[in-house]
Amino acid sequence: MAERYSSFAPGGTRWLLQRITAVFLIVVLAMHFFLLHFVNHAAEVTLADTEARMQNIGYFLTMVLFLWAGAFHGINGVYNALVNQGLSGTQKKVVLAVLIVAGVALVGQGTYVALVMSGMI
Amino acid sequence: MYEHDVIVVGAGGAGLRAAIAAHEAGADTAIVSKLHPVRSHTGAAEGGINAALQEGDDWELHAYDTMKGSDYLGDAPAVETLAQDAPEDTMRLEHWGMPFSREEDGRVSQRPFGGLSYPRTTYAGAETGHHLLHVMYEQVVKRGIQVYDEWYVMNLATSDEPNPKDRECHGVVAYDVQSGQIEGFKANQGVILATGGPGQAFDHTTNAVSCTGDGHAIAYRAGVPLEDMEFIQFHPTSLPSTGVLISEGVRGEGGILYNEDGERFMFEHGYANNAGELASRDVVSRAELTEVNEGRGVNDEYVHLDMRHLGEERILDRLENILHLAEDFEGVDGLVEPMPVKPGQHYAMGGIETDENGQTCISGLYAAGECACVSVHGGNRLGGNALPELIVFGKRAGRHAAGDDLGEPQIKTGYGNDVEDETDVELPVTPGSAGIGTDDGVAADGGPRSASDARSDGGIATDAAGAIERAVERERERVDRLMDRDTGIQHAEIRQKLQTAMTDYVNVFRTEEGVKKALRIIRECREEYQDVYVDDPSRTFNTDLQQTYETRNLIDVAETIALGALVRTEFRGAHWRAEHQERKDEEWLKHTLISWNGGKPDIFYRPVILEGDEKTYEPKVRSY
Amino acid sequence: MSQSYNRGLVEDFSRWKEFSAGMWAWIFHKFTGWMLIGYLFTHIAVLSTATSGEMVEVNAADLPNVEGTGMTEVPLYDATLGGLESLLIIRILEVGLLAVAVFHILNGIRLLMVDLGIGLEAQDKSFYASLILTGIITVASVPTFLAGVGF
Amino acid sequence: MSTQQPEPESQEAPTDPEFQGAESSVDEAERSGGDIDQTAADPTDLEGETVLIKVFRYDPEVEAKQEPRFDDFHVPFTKGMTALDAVIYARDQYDSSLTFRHSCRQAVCGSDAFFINGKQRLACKTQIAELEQPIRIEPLPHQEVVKDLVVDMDHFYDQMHAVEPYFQNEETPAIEDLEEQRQSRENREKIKMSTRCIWCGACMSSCNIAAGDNEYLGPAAINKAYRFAMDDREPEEIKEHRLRIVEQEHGVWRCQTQFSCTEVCPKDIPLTEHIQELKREAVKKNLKFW
Ligand SMILES: Cc1cc2nc3c(=O)[nH]c(=O)nc-3n(C[C@H](O)[C@H](O)[C@H](O)COP(=O)(O)OP(=O)(O)OC[C@H]3O[C@@H](n4cnc5c(N)ncnc54)[C@H](O)[C@@H]3O)c2cc1C
Ligand code: HEM
Ligand code: SF4
Ligand code: F3S
Ligand code: FES
Repeated sequence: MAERYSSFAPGGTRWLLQRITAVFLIVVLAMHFFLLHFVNHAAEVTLADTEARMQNIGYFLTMVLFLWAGAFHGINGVYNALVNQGLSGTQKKVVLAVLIVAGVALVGQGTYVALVMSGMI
Repeated sequence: MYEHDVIVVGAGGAGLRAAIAAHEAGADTAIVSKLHPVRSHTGAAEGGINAALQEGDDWELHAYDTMKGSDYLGDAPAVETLAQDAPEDTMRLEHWGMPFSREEDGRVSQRPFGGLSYPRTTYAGAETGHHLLHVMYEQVVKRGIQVYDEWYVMNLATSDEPNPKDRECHGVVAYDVQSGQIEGFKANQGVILATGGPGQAFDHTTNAVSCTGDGHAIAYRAGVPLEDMEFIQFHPTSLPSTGVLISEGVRGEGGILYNEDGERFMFEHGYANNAGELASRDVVSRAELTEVNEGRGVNDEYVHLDMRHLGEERILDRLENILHLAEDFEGVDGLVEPMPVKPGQHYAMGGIETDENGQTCISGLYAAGECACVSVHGGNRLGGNALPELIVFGKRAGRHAAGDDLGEPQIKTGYGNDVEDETDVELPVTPGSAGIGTDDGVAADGGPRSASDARSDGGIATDAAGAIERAVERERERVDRLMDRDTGIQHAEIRQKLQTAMTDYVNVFRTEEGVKKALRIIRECREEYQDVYVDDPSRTFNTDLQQTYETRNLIDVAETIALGALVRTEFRGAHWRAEHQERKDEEWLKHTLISWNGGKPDIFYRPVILEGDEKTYEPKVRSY
Repeated sequence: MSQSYNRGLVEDFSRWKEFSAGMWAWIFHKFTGWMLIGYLFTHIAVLSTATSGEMVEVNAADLPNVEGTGMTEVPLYDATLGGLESLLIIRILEVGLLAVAVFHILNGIRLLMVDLGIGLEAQDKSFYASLILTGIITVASVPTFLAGVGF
Repeated sequence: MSTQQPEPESQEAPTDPEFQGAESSVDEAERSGGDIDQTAADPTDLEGETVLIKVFRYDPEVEAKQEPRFDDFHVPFTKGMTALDAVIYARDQYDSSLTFRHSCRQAVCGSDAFFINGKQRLACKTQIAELEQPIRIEPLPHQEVVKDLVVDMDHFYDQMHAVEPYFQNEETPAIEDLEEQRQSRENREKIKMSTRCIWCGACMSSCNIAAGDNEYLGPAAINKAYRFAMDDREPEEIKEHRLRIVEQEHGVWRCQTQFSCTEVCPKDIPLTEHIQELKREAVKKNLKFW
């Protein structure tokens, strides 16, 4: 089966993506925490500030990527955890479907919020 | 009933090799083993495999060394076959992926070993046997050979002719340890016994708990003679509490033996003024025991092996695994204290009499490995010669059983014209079957004739299925009897008594009186065994039942060892007799054979074959 | 087949006392991972208030992110965030979240190292180090997090 | 054979903690006093004392044992005594129905991995003196118990066989050209640890992933695959084939680097390291084709 040689076995792709997103998340999550709790105290955040930050395209993109990466990483993690505990068959399919729907909702809503904040819509 | 062409009993090195060979020769082959194959005791072998592989070495030298090591009690055709085939079969292992230790240039390493004129011991770290066993099991998995693991073989199913040489082996009876179910296994072409050593006949042995001489005993009771059973190798350095082997490497590196008074007795008491600790195994074993017997042993039991002076660095570099062994199995730290050691039973040179094709005198019955005696080791086995025996003769037995033509064997088997009868030895007790029936009440396989034996024609059953059915029935009855009884004696007590007697009297030192005492105790054990019962009422994984069977086998095997030790009135190889301190070539260049003979052991002799293909091996003084 | 006995999952959880470092690391990483993804959902939900465009009237004194005093009109977003931030419990939860995130990051780094085959022999030590560091960072951040909440 | 499963919940546990050994130990100790060396030169704290072992008992056919219970045995301590010696003593002196696998007594046959004081260990390699008392001896967790300390190993063997655990090269050459294959020392060194596995199953029993996902190959089988995949004597295509086996869904990716396998392995095989290396190899191989 030559074609199989050109792509990852499913387990492997997700495994690698989990690591890649993790590396990205380390950096961004640390930055995120630092920025919103130590530089700007979370307690003092207002829509105006947020919108101001979001208007910076670099920051905006980082945050959106942060969201996507985090969502993939988290949801894939949860899925793995469940499968590792012996989920199989229909159960597994249902869980996968639910997680995908939740993930898409999360990413969709999050991206929409970000777009609003940045004033793009 | 299960049916295959070839049935191999035992899955150690010999059994696995036999199964592979039979399978390759086209036979439908199955392995029946009381242990899962990788649990077999071949895995414990450390040192290596002798094979003349390199240029400059020669199989003839290997044959010569082996013959000399055997103290001229090896049969030349067998010895030469071993030396000739070992290189090829060792290379075969290499091609099956065995992780041999390597030289800089990537070739397999070879090291020197006791009694060898050339460094020809091929090895894989200090775990040669482990790798050999696993590599061969892997090949069995690859070939899809059927393995019935944790099936205990209880007996053979043979025909019943009065003369064992006319009998035919049709299969075996085994019981599934996990479920307790007893079944017949029909072998259309042959049964190969590869059940390993009988070390458990002694209470201090380097052998596994499963080395109970089952194959010896069932072949013996079926009428095959056991050969040279008196030749037992004792290893001088085993740990006292478990019998775990401390390799010769410690002494090789400079380890020193001390007695309780801190004397370096090998020199100070003159046991070996030149070689000292490095004298041959039997010499050192005898020296240690003399020290203990004369009251200079530590705790009256063992001596000390000290390697502390070698320094931590050297020890960690070359003898690291010894530190682990001493720590794990004796609770002793070899870096800060000397290690306790004493001689332990290690190897049985004798066994089921076979020819160089592995065949016994019963047609369709083969034996290979430590349970067989071809004989290559004669009076004393050289280190590193057992593993090649497994692969060389395992393979030959497998091929022959599967129908390959290996030529006419030169070694004769069974009682025949060429044997010498000498039954004038005075025995302290009548050996052989006790209670269970009289002489003619014992069937060919040693069991009592039972109701299910009765055949309408009153004659001999020749049909295979019938023979197996009868054998199965007999074992079912025996098991029922053992399980139904709920008072009497338990096997553990008998086994303990037997083992102690063997270690006390048929050990490194043998005196006429001692061996006779042992025979008397063995007799007692046999009689006590009449009342044995199995306490565990369950059919599930009943190891109590299995061990009760094994103990019976040990009694038979121990008896042959003691009988052999009594009749051989000379000092040859590992067999030392107080009253007879020299090798007597005129009288004793012959094998001791003991056959069950319907419950009454019969002792006879067959001359050693010293004529090889091209040369004759002249007995010389064995000195190194 | 003879019958056999399945001791089931009892083993897994009644034996927690016997778990070793790697096991605890695995359990904590799982736990913190789930917390984080759970938080991410909540977080987006809260941030969604930014999209409503609605204005609400609040008492500026109650909210830490609104300057001045008395009743003012602020975006719903500010009101929600400020409202939440004024609660001690939320502040404490935030410290918890930090702890969770820090542990997940540190152990995550440890796991990434393991994936790369680095420092496998020290895997238990690196786990303990992650725990201790998490503790230190968490404690050190308490003042920042609790600043300005109504003591 | 009957196939009904015992139902632990619905039965009352016959509580008989001080079973047999407790009383019988007195006269047994006397009976065996003669051949037990109580006066060793180097006495440890335990010398001359008895140790208490609590052994898991279960037998589907014996009524009192259908519901698992623990039996107490008092075993006279001798220097160097291992956990295996202790259960052998208990069996031979007190209760011959006590069932467990064992053979070599020297950590090469891999039959006697038990759960001793909460850890998977080889009984023959475990010194009694180093354990806290009372010593709890149970069958390996996460495996079906057949009887007492005997567990069903079939699943373990299946997983081992699933990775094609045998050397694969071109057809074995004919006798005449049985030239040895060369292998560098470095390469042998690389696979050395992985070849030491004795199939004891301790690692598999300790892994929570293997417990949850029955199809997970498990550390021992993956290590076996490693042993071959890293052996230079096998051709490159075979190595790829081997990676393909371990990178399946229930292969290496399942491992969550819990390390318990590495910790319990009596042969000190760095299992986690081998698994991780295979993950990286699999990723590398796949990346090449992108
Ligand atoms: C500690 C030690 C170190 C050694 N080192 C070396 C060395 O360095 N070099 C060397 O050449 N030799 C060495 N030897 C000797 C060599 O290892 C053995 O002689 C050899 O391994 C025996 O192999 P085998 O196949 O005959 O039997 P085993 O490996 O003992 O196998 C016996 C098989 O028979 C089965 N079996 C037994 N009874 C029954 C039954 N009733 N029903 C069903 N199955 C049964 C068992 O399950 C087992 O599978 C050493 C021996 C020991 C003890
Ligand atoms: C900040 C840096 C982060 C790093 C370094 C990191 C690292 C990792 C790694 C390596 C794993 C895989 C564990 C395994 O497969 O064995 C993992 C799992 C997981 N991560 Fe993260 N992660 C980070 C951030 C996050 C964030 C922000 C979230 C939440 C959105 C998250 C949620 C999860 C979840 C749910 C799992 C699965 C846990 C499980 O197996 O049950 N992680 N993380
Ligand atoms: S890897 Fe170690 S623990 Fe696992 S089966 Fe092999 S020897 Fe036992
Ligand atoms: S315990 Fe299991 S999770 Fe991985 S490191 Fe070992 S296989
Ligand atoms: S008895 Fe063989 S490994 Fe313990």
